[in-house]
Amino acid sequence: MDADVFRAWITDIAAVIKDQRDHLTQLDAAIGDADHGANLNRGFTAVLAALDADPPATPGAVLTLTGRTLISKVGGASGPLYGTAFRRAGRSLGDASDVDLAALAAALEAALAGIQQLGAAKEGDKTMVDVLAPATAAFSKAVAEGQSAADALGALVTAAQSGAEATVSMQALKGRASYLGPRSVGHEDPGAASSALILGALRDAILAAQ
Amino acid sequence: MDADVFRAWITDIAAVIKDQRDHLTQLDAAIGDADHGANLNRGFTAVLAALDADPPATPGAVLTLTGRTLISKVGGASGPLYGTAFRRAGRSLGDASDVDLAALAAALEAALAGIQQLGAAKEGDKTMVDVLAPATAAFSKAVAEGQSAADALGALVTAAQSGAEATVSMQALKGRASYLGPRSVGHEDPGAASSALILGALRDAILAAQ
Amino acid sequence: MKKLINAPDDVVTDALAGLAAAHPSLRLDAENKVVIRGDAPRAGKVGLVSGGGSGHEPLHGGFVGYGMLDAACAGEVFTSPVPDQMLAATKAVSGDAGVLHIVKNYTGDILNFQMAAELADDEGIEVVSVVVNDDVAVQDSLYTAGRRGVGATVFVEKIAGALAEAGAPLADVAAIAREVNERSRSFGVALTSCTLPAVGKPSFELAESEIELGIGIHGEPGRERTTITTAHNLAGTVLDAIGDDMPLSGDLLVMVNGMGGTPLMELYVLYAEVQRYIEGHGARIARNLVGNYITSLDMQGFSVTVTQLTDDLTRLWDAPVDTPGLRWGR
Amino acid sequence: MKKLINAPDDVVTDALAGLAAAHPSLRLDAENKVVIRGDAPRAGKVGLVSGGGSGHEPLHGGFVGYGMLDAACAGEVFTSPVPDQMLAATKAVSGDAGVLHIVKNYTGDILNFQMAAELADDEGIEVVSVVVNDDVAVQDSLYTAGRRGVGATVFVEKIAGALAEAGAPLADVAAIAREVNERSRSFGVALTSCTLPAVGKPSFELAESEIELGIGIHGEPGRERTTITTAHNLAGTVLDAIGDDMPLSGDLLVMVNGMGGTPLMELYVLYAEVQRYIEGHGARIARNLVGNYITSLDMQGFSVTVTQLTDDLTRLWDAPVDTPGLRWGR
Ligand SMILES: Nc1ncnc2c1ncn2[C@@H]1O[C@H](COP(=O)(O)OP(=O)(O)O)[C@@H](O)[C@H]1O
Ligand SMILES: Nc1ncnc2c1ncn2[C@@H]1O[C@H](COP(=O)(O)OP(=O)(O)O)[C@@H](O)[C@H]1O
Ligand SMILES: [Mg+2]
Ligand SMILES: [Mg+2]
Ligand SMILES: [Mg+2]
Ligand SMILES: [Mg+2]
Repeated sequence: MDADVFRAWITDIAAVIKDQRDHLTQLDAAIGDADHGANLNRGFTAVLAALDADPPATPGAVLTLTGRTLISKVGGASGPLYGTAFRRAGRSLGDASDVDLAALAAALEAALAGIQQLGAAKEGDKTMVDVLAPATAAFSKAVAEGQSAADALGALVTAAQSGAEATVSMQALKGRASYLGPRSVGHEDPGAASSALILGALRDAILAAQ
Repeated sequence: MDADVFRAWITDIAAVIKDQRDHLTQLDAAIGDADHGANLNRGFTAVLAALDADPPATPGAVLTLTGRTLISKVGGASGPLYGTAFRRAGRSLGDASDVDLAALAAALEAALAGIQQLGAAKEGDKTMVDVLAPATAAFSKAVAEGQSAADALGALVTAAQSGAEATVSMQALKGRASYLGPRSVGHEDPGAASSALILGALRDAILAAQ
Repeated sequence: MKKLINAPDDVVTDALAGLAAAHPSLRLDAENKVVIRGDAPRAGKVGLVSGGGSGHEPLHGGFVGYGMLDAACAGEVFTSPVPDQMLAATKAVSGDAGVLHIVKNYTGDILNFQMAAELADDEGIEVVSVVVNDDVAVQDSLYTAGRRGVGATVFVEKIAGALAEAGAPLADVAAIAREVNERSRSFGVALTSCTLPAVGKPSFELAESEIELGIGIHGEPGRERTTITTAHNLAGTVLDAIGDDMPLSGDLLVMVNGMGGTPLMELYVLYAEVQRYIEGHGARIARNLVGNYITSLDMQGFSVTVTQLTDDLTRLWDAPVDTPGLRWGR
Repeated sequence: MKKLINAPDDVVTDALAGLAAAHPSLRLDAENKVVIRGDAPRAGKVGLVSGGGSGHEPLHGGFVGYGMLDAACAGEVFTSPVPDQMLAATKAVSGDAGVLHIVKNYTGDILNFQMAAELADDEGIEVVSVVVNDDVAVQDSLYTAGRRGVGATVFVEKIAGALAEAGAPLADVAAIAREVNERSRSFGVALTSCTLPAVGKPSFELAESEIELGIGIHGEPGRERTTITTAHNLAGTVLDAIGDDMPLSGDLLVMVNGMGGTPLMELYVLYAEVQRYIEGHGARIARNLVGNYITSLDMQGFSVTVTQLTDDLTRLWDAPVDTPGLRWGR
């Protein structure tokens, strides 16, 4: 998978976020402050512009620029968290011009580690981690077992979606939603929802390239 | 007609104003500032208290105390206007302990004169004057013709009510409603409505006493 | 209706108690609902008295203090105070140099202050009344009770207050108050109605995208209804109306005033447009106020007041003032 | 949605332009959305930087000026600013005596300020961060992101600003900021929701007689819903919650803060009840603020913040301040 695939991923993310902007904001209105959709839409719009300005040559460079741009355009909790995630993933991919599934799995592990290091959320805290942790684990396992790209990415997305759904019944222990205490139960976490969209876009971009 | 009749009049006014308070306020909301009902209710409640505190001995004293109390309790445009009206009427009745229809007619003329002197409103300006002027004229005429109390008071109230209705089609040239210009047309003037109630209470009090 | 009150009939009394409690330098005559400067009466100083219906806070009670009003009378919500209150205020601040009554041009305020002035005269206190009538939304003609007194009241109270503080005689203080009024124009816009505590529902209804142009400060309907537009266009509408009546030239004092329910953020958005318009017309905003100064209960909306400054007026505007609602220089 | 704006996406930029236009003593870095004191950087003076999401006006930009903040970063509405903005602000006010970051305790603010501090450190600027977390409506425990920073932020900015103005070193300024935070508690109540310009409808719905207890300043739902009651009872609920967490004794600094859409008249009604309660509990309100200081767009509601004063804190509170939002002593 070369830089084009990763650029396609980011482009797909920007498209699906724009499309789901109001849905994400509504999720955030229920247990947060109603800006998650606007935040990510602002961020990924800026990322597209940055990628167009001077298109990075390697997958790692694409993700690093994406992360840096998110950090300097999004704000809120999700900006530093997603920004750090993409930067760590980019760093993990190094300057290879073409990366394989194993390298991608390692990059996703690095992204998750970055988010947890910064935000200190564990699985079950009702955050994006509840999508990224199981999805990354499922993907790494599938790749280790030598499954096909389609199967491994399928496992990634399935785990991501059930992870997002699982946040509905959780009580938030991190982020703004935690202020609600028990009243946070019964709502899907907006960052979990956006993480599922981001991973869904990853599968689409890679499969489309094959 | 002695002091009791005039006290009964004031008592009837207080009752009907309390009852019509919200209606008067709604009329004022449409073309004014939504306080006419509250203003008069506050005023006549205070008047009742004042009359109870030490009951005046003469019709003139009843009306003078009523006027003074309205001036010091109502505020707004209607306070000074109605207050002056009752004071002028009281002065016109002098210290007679019993007054006849002619004296009453003269008192009403004096009240109207006081209002017009203070507020400078003419008939057609869409104010209380559009009730008080025709009603007073009709009453004086009936009394001059020697009609019975019932007939003269009937003429008073009929003229008052048609005067109030007539304000609906007028454009206000005085008071707060005048700010609306043409938009004041189509609404009954709150002060005209309260004047009609006040004169209706006068008829009821006098006839009840006979 | 959801309001932070105890009971509709107590709101004026309770709010005055809170104002006095928060500002120990003020004295409260609770019975007469009069807010008085702690050090009043000051011998030889002209006393400044204003007042009007409540619901316009900080006006008037919030402008009592050093360099501004000596006393303010609070009527019921949107109802002029009564002569007894005005007389009590006048007596409380009379330092034998006369008392100025600053009266907003509404029939009720005019009539009650007129009676109060007569009563004060009976007691040997010299009173001069100045009527504020700056609202260009009302034609001043045979067909109205005359222009309403709105935003310029704040400027009249500040500038006349500064001159009185400097020890000027009654005639001069009255003259500068009239001058400020003559050099001032205002226009107001409502995005929503307001709800009187005693009524419990909005005085008028506006649809989701409707606004009311040319409103006063009592929830009276305005001159016309139109559809909400940008802050840029609203500034244009308001300043066109003001400019049609008084040339926008030279150094101006401009207030972008909130009606009580409009956030400061929006007032600043509007101020940026107002300044752009005025500079585009070759005038200059030399001094400004942005915030809630003369309000209409919980109404969302704004008014703009423009005053043509002179060097004297600017100097008096800059003079120290220390009141709950306006404070600088000390 | 009816708002005085040009376009939802421009509201922050436009409001900052208006603030800077209205207050020429401030400088605006429009690109970074940073409001800066005109005379910054001041050599040898500790720089005070704060910031956060917009929609809380006058916080933070309205507290930039003599005796308070040196710079404020404005994020999008209810969204923490980004590290680049905070770095730009830090560099603009760094007078080689170090810079204090005053951070409200929200995950986003914490993370972004943390990254900014690292960037500033790379550039050789010493930064100390103080986190404000005074909201007793949130249990500070393993089960939350910790208490929110609300009203105490105003007090921290004023008092730390006064000490910095007096030339104290960074460590002392940071220490007093922490002391103010530790001695402060707040609790907020919403009568209505608020509407983000970019969203266009209320963040939550409240029925005609419903209120939300324990809200923050971002239209987040609060701790529980109940029915509107008297100002007297609301003051009791709020001060009970504060008193359960910090004894109400001695000399107190108390703010009765409006959420943006609540008229001053109602805030004074509430203040009277707050004072009655506090005096009834044997404490004394030595200093107070009543008005809109840390708001939530157009929300109707209020918050109460109580700080236990010391002689030092009182002296620093009384020190001159000259900002758009707070001004006295000059
Ligand atoms: N400590 C944390 N660790 C991981 N994710 C978090 C943390 N705090 C918040 N989040 C995520 O951030 C999302 C909210 O993002 P956003 O609304 O953009 O920021 P903000 O909460 O500052 O408004 C939450 O739904 C949650 O998934
Ligand atoms: N100049 C005037 N002359 C006679 N009546 C007047 C005048 N101005 C106002 N009014 C009467 O007063 C009524 C309004 O009274 P009210 O609502 O109590 O006072 P305000 O207008 O001060 O709120 C009007 O409906 C009108 O009938
Ligand atoms: Mg959010
Ligand atoms: Mg009225
Ligand atoms: Mg009235
Ligand atoms: Mg946010």
